Amino acid sequence: MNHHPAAWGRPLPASASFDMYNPQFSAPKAAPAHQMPVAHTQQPLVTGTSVLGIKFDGGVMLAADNLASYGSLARFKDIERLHPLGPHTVIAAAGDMSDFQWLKKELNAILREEQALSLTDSHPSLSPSNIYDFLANLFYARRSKMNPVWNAVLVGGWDRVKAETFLGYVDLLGTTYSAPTLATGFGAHIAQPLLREAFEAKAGTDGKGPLMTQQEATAVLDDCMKVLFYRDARSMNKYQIATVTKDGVVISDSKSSETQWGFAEDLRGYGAQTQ
Amino acid sequence: MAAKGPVEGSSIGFDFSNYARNEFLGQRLNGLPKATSTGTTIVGLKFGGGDSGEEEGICLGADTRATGGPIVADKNCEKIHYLAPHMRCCGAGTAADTEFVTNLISSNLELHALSQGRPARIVTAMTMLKQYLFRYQGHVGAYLVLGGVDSTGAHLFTVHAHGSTDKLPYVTMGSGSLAAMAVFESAFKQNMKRQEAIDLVSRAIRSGVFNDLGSGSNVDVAVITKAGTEMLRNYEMPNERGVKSRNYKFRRGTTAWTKESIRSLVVSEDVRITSGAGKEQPGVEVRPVAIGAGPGGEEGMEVDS
Amino acid sequence: MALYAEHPASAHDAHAAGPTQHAFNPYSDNGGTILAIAGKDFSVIAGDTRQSEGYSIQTRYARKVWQLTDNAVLATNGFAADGKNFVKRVKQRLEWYQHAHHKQMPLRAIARMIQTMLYGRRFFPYYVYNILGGIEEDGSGAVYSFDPVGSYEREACRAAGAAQSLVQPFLDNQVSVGILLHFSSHRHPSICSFVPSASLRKHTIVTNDRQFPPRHDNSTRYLGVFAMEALSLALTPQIYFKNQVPEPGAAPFIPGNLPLSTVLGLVVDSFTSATERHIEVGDGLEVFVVMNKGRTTDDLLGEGQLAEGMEIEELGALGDGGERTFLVKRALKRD
Amino acid sequence: MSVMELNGGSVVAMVGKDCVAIASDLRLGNQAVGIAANFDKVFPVNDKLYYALPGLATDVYTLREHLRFRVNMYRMKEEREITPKTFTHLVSSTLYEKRFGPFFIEPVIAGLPPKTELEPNPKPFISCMDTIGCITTPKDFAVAGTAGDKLYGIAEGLWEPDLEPEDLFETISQTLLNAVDRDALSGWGAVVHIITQDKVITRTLRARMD
Amino acid sequence: MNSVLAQLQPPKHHFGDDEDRRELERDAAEWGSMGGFGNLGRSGAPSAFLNLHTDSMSANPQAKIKLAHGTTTLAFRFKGGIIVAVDSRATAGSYIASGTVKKVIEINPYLLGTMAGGAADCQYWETYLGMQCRLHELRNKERISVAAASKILSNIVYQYKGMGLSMGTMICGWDKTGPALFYVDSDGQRLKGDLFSVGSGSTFAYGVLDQGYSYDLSDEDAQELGRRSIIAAGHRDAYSGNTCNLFHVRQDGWEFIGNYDVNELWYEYEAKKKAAREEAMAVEA
Repeated sequence: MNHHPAAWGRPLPASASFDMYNPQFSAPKAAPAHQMPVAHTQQPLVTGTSVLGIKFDGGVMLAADNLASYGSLARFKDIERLHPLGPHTVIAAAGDMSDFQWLKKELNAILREEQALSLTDSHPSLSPSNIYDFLANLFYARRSKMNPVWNAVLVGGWDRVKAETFLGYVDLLGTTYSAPTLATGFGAHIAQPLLREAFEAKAGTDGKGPLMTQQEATAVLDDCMKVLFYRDARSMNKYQIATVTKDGVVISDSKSSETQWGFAEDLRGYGAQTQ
Repeated sequence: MAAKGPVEGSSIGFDFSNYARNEFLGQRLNGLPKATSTGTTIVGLKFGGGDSGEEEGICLGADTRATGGPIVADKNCEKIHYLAPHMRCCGAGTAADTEFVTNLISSNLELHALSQGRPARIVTAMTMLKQYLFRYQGHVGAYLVLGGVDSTGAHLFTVHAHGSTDKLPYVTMGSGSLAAMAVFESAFKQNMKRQEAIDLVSRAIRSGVFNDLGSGSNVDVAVITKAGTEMLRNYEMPNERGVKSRNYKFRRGTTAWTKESIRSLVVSEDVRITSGAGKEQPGVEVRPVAIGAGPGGEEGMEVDS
Repeated sequence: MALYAEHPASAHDAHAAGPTQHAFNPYSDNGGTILAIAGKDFSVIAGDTRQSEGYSIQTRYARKVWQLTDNAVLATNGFAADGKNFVKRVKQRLEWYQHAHHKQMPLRAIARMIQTMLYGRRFFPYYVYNILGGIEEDGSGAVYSFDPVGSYEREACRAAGAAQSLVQPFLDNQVSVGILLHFSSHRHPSICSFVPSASLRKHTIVTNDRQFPPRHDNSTRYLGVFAMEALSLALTPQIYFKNQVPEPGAAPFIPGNLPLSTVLGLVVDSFTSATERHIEVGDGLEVFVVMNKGRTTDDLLGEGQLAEGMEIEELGALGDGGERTFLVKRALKRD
Repeated sequence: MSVMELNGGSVVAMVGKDCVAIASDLRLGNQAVGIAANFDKVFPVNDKLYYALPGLATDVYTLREHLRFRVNMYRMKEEREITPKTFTHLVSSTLYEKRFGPFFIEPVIAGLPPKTELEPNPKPFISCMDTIGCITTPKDFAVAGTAGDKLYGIAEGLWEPDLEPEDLFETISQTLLNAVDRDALSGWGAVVHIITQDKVITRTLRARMD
Repeated sequence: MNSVLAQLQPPKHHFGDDEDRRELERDAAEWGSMGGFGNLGRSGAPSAFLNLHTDSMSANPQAKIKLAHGTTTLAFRFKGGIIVAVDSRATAGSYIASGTVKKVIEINPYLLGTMAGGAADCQYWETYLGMQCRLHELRNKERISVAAASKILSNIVYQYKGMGLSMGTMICGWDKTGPALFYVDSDGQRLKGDLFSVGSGSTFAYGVLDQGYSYDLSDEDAQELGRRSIIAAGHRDAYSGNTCNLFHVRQDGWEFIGNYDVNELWYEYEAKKKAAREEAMAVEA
């Protein structure tokens, strides 16, 4: 045994030695085709870019554009990435769209079951945090099987029992967190600073001040979606906003930002050019 | 690269004499140390002109955090470098490269100005920078925001390490560039007033400081107009450390030591003043000298022996 | 950013040997730092609240420290998803224990349980550094620290996480770890006291007489008793705080005897220092204080005990052990 | 094990009230094995200016000789002692010259600038730089070496402004000793230099030898 | 045929964690039992996975999971029994993660195990070995022999060969055959012997041991030899040090002799050497 401390804990490479007594460890036989390792999603194919979420006074808002990209190809331009679950929850997904579709199917099935139960007795309906916890467990279990659900999901909702808003993030690693403003992927770099700034402008850094109004929240989301369209090459200027309040979920029609490209006319080259 | 003698040579450029050895060491051991890289937020924008009623000008901004890996190496470093009286340059990337490249170009600009008898233009600086950086194919890791005002107006450029440049009304660079650009994209207007520009720049830097872990501490701003350059060092200081809860002054005598030597620097007339340490000198109290214990410490910095 | 392929093709280091790995990486590092300090009859467990990935702050408030029972608090650091799920599992096991035994699990038993749970994933480790703090059955404050696969040790204080190497030397100096011999605590297999042939013998812990500076007469020998009943730490007389020479004629220093106010001050200064110098530490600080039953709370709740900007709340009791847990919060820098 | 960790070693410098202190450990190792316990990494430039070179031992020698040569040339040309600030820039450009084949050294410099007519009360000066000469001039303390991050943490906790020479000695000593006690590749003794206007006090500490 | 059938089965429900279920069943059944000990999952190809994510020699210094490593241990047989001496340092990279590690694991009052390599591997499996030894006593109404105990350990780790366990341990005890000492490591090697030293500081310890070892040492001299060897290793080896724990195994079981600060002993040895030198000089003069 190599006693150097750095050598400890190091698994033997397969080629290190032939194990005479356990030949099965030394040279694994080729498995029959049906026993081959299952090919899991190793990389996403058709993807959606970032989604955003923000809390406001009396509710929560999520935003996502309508694009599903195939690599650098803007493949599908009418994809809805905001999905309502029951009366008071919305999820928004970035990442692999096929995994998202599967996820919607499974969640809808569960919701149907729950709804059936709640018809027959006083079975409580699923709160946003119930759905969020379920997703967190699911994503973590799948990553632990090395077969991730290749999405980053925001869950927004209104908890009827506690009478408060809910906003949470979960991704393919099972990482979860909550904050008054959330953004996934590229949005975490571009939109999150703007969202935090807007939120803290009213609520303060400790979050104890008054929350922004619905109009203000819409305005900041519109602004963020515009900036994302300017700077995220996988985005599109057509997006939806979902609003959850105690009155339920409203998912807006697709809309576009007003963009400005006028300054481009004044640009001349990248250096010495002036004409 | 011409071989250089052990003594000072007049050859310009880098000295590659350790290169082969270092490659070998890097392969045998595990990798080579990485130089201090500044995760940074640097920005610049053009203001004034048009119907603003103010002179055209450039406003540059930078945070003041320098990092080595996840450790903050400098809490209040200066990232807005001087190039010429009417020109400043913000640096991101490998800290030493930004420092030396701006110094080099600064002195070249000075020479250029002297030989031409007029201040160098911003494009001249940009061309010098890009030509220098292109020559090193990105290995000199300087990412720069260059701004200034010359006889042709206010100009703002970015220069990448590989030598490419951009000329835009508002730019950001560094690890916090996305956070800062979001602010610019949402709030930049053509022909802003001076104070509006300063406010927007510092807001963009704050966006980087609070959202990007590679950026932090204070906000530096520089404003350049035809009238001159104003350096607003530490324009905002939103991250000052509070008072510590406890006092950590030790009782004298807390640390145990085994040997002491005191070199008195109070010099009287008859003492021959030398600069060496650990050497017998008249008038110097000699006890076992620890400074001499190291490699060659004995000789000190003497010329003669 | 873990959503898409980790690096663009151009980002791969040309010098990296071997084929490029494109496999799914099930781990992430979410930064932050935790620490715990044991007192005579209390224990302090603290963590910052920043959760980050790469250069991004995911959230400014994510909890790293969790109340398990009345006498135990667990701090986790590393990969946040593993941490949360690990804590969930631990809590579940503790609840089962409660149902089976109608009492809360003692601290040292929780420590051993955490070891077996961590080691159960030896070949797919939880990327979590755990520090367990609380009150032992004998009423003393205790801290246990773990590596990701379950090796553990009882200590006087411990820092873990991103700024571990910044904070720990400071604690060594100010809290004094010294030489701890946990002689009869967790490491001795509980089996041996049941061995019929093994009479419980007294073992004298002889410490050397050769320490510097010469020790004070009243502490030359320390008797440790090796028995199931005596599970407390056996300590050699502590030299003093690490690397510090005591004042001539000073009273002998007994480790683990720092007053609570001093410990809280050190915790706060540790975190503000780490925030200054480590980019992944900041935003907020949460300090859990577990007190033995019957202990005075004046040095925590009394007027003027907490510095300005600190908030305190008492966490409700989970059982009837009588220990009390307080949560102290404070803001940290956000850059 | 990177090149910087081959021989081990750490240094720290601190600013006090009209004084500076610079300290280093004394270990020279070959990876895990300790080779020598008298490898002082602090060298004098002149009476009130010292510098330390932690890093690869072979480069310690080379760079020290290099700098000795350059400082002596400066002294002959200028007929005056080099100031801490000028020396810092001299070290920096010496390192940057080898930008693509660097010395594996992270120098730390500490000194008291000479009094001049323009500056009758010069502030104590410390600086440090990375392997290719990026200068940092902190107001409080500078650290480098294999125990660098440990030194940062503890120095950030212990350092206070305006320490008298004797107090500065305690603070820098405690900082160094406790930091290297958590670093496997530093230690094996330590030496501290306190530079004041009228004397330089050098003390060898009683440090852990394991 | 079964495999074909298996393929035709409807796919398993996608969520719900197998591991959860396993743990549930296990826990329900095992209250008051071995509490989950010895139930290690064995995944398909752990070695590649661990190599990628845990720190190991030079393969992946960027690995995030740093496992604690232990370092200099020694044990030798002599006429008075067995001396076991260890240091107490644990390092993760060059960071000294702990200076107070207990590297002697008391398996039962007659058996000691030492710890070098992965701290968790040693702690866990030697604790498990303690359980197995107790079961042996219950089944057979007599204490287990050191040979048998060490073989249990060696068989366990051999099952995991090549999967990344790392242990270099010495099982020391007194049984019917008298004092016995076995070296067991994670490669599956098991050796009986009179003198072993394990860990990165072992070469330094061997140096001191070899010049001072004899079967006929007195108890005091043997203890001093063990102590001196650890101090020598603690001094020279960067990954060893802090304190030395010394044990003595006799017929009636092991005894803990003491915990010694490596540093203080080193200064004392140096002072003695210096005094001896000065005395010699004085004699010469």
